[in-house]
Amino acid sequence: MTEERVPGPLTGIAGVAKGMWTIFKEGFKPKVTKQVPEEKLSYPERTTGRVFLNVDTCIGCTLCEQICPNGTIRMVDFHYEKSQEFDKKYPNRREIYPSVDVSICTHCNLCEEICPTGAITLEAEVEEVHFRRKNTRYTPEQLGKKEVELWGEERE
Amino acid sequence: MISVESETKLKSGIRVVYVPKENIFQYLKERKEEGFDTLLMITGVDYRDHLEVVYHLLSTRTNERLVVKTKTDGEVDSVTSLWKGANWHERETWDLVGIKFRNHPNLRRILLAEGWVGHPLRKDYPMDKKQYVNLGDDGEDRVSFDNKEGY
Amino acid sequence: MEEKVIEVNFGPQHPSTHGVLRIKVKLDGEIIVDAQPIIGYLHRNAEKLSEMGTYPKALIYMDRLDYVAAMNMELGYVLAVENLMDVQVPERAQWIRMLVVELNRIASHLVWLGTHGLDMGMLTPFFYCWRERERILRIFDEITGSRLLYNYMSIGGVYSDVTPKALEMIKEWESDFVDKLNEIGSIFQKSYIYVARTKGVGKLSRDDIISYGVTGPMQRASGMKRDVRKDTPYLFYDRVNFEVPVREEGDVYARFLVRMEEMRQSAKIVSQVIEKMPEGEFYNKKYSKPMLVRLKANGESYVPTESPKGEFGIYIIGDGSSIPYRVRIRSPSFANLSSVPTMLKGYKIADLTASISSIDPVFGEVDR
Amino acid sequence: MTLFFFLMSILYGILKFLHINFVPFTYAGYPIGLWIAYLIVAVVEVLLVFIIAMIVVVILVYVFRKYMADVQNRIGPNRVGKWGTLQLIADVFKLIQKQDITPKTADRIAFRVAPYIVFTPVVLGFMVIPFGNVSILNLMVVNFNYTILFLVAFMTVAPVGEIIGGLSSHNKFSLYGALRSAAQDMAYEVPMLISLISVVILAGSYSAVDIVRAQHLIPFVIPEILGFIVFFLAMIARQSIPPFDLPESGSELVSGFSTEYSGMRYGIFYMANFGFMALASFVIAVMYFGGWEGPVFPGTVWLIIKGAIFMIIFLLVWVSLGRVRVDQLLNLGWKYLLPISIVNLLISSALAIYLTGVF
Repeated sequence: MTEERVPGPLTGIAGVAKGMWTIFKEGFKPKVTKQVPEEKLSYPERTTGRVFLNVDTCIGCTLCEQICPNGTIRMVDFHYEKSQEFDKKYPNRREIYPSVDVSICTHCNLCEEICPTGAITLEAEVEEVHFRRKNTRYTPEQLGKKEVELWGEERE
Repeated sequence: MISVESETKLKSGIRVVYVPKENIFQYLKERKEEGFDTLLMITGVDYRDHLEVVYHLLSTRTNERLVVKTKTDGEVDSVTSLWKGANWHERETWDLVGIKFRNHPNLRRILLAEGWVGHPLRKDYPMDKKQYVNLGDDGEDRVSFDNKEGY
Repeated sequence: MEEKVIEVNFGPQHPSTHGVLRIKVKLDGEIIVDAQPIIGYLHRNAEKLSEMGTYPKALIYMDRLDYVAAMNMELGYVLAVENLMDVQVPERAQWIRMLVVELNRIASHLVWLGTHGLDMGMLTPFFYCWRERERILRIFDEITGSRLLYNYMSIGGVYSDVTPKALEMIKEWESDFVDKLNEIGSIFQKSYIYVARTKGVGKLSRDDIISYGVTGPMQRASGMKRDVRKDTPYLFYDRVNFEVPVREEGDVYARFLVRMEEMRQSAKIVSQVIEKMPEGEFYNKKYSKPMLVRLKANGESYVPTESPKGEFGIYIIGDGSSIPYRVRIRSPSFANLSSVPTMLKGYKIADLTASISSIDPVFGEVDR
Repeated sequence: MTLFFFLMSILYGILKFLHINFVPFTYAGYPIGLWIAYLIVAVVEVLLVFIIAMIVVVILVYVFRKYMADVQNRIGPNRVGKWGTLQLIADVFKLIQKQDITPKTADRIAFRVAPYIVFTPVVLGFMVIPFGNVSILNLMVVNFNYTILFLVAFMTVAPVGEIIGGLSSHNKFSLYGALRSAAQDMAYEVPMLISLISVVILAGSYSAVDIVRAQHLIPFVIPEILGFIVFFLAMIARQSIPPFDLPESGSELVSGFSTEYSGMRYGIFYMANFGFMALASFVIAVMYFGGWEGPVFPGTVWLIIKGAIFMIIFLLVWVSLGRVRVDQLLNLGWKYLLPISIVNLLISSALAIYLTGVF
């Protein structure tokens, strides 16, 4: 570690001026913030946003419900006609699928980690604000859709 | 020289000694003089039939670590006269596990509100009973089971 | 003349209490006669919550302890659990862990530097610190998918590999980070106003440090060369080359210098890690997918790690089931904050904010 | 005096209306009609200067926010109006809409009056700034021989308002803010006055116009460099901006003397602060940098340029420096600024004597 020299009064006052100069120069540098609603931030592919469910490949194993730390995921009875091909490969005889309360989801990624068929994924969908409490619990069907498809551009 | 009851090791290789609860203060004092000068934490564990107080010691000179355990029924001597830092740790242990420390200068709850019922880290703590806290006019916390009297 | 002392409550709603600290201060004019910190306003009992779920579930509560350095908290937990379960971690995973932990240490110290500046009345360096931190958060976003609370480390490795793009970002970041840091630091360090405010303020002697169990940068600023990374190396800290900064004074200025130097050393570690990181698995396959809910452990473990605030460790007891029997968090800020009465007595009100911010308390960790 | 003229003219109007002609048509040897004409001119000028002061404040707040955003690599306000120019107007409307809370335990009258005591002197200060050298409309409302005394008197009134506001709030933080404000005023006002006196000695007059004219050849900053430094620091302390923002000191005393204020009353404190910043810049320009003196451009432009430079310097100081401790400020004031200002006084006295000997 280099020995730091402690400024005395005179060098210190020069230091005050130097600090002001540093800050003054920053005034001519480009801005780093963005104008948010117009310029959107870019989200990396891996962003753990909202939970998405591929109903076709879900086998209703309840592992995601078991791993979920705070009860965000709950299995619900849900009837869904799978196509022949998927039904053979990913049978869901009990007809239970996960539903997700997005308002308490912590985006911890554990459900995606544990899902044996890769049906649950967390994708870069981050705008999940709701004005009504009842809308926050997503049914398995809603979990397959994007926010814009579900609620439109302007949500209630 | 206080003898230890038994000796084991943590999985991470730290020495663990069990000391009778009557001798815990003397034992820790000897260890402090021996070189275990830092008290990292005090904690309590509820084993349903008995409580254990666990002291984590560290020697800043030799880098040795030592875990001292004592079985107790809920009361043990305070070590605040040895380490000032023990004050808060003992208060927290009293607060959450419910182990009383004799001769502690200020044994009040530290994390929860004063007047809280029960000690949350006990295994028999009722999880379904909600308690509500509010601030009284005198600046002290009030605790009640009625959700109208607090948050 | 009895009524000379005024009692003032600093906080919990106060601009410079870093969250929800409340200090009952007895003041004689501008001079502090007595200061008693009151904590617990952010208490969630993470220990009890951890005892209610399986081993992987507890990780999200660890994230929320020291939320500005969540990686360090996760690391402390996974090391303890892996030690308990005798999990073998692939080499690459360990290097990745070192990388993210050191990056997060820098991010945490940058938060400290900015808020410390605000407490000293400097408005502008705060934004520069945030600007630099933002770049680190972008890197984390690229690696883990989250910006603040990651849930990245799993038992047996990490959840996702470092992408080439992330490595590029890190290389670009480290090319000018130290210069920018020095520039920000010079605004503080060379200014006589700052030095006059912090020299000789909030002093803690060696004896106080040991007696209170204070660790981390505060300990090093009081002349004790202790760093868990050097003393009992975990991960591969014995394979990288870095120094432990030490100052003798034990005041706020010394803590500032120590933290600044720590950031530079961490940047040095990051560049070494990138060079030395081998190819390979980032995850122990044995502990993948369905095993995650069936992890069982028996015994006791405590693995000390060096978090940005000091020695962090989880004392964990398993009873053979898949739920931890007892989780005790040794949080450095808790012990550091308990030294406040000694640190403040006899100083002025203005020194209160300087001293408190020099502890760098994060209340998620203090109140748990 | 204005009030007296005003009453006189009303009385005159009433009597004229009643066709009572026994009042004298002259006052002090001039016809009443002339007095009324003067009165109207004076009222118009006062209003004009008030409006100018307000405009300066509005511009200054906007520039402050934009400049602060610039040095902090941010965008700054840009939603209300083009480039966010109307942001302050929006803020003022927001403040007006807010509930005006007076704490239950506060001293009601003192609490309500305090913001105006702070704000009024700032506007009054603008009355004696010579904005230009046009002989009739020099934009100087009152031009009499003791303008500097007037200015100093009003500058020192404002801290009284801060102290009243702090004491009447019945809040410990406000109390500390008020106490600090009092201590701070003591510390900087004496050096400030002494350094002003040196300027007066050098110029040989208390009049601002005369002081500007005396700087025709050489601005006073050159012979009075020490006095300028003292005055500049005192002005920073008077505005209570960092590094001397002890009465407010955001991170220690929440908001100091204005902790309990909300709504427009807080807004008035805020505007007074910026108003004083503008006033202080103009005063420095007048005292030490030759006011309207300058080639090519008209005098008003020069004064505004000089004032603007100082405003930017103040803003830069504000955004970039940390806060000193209260004992350090008192040390600075009593141990350094006071001796420096006295030395400066001696220098300028000697200089004045020497110059009178020469000419």
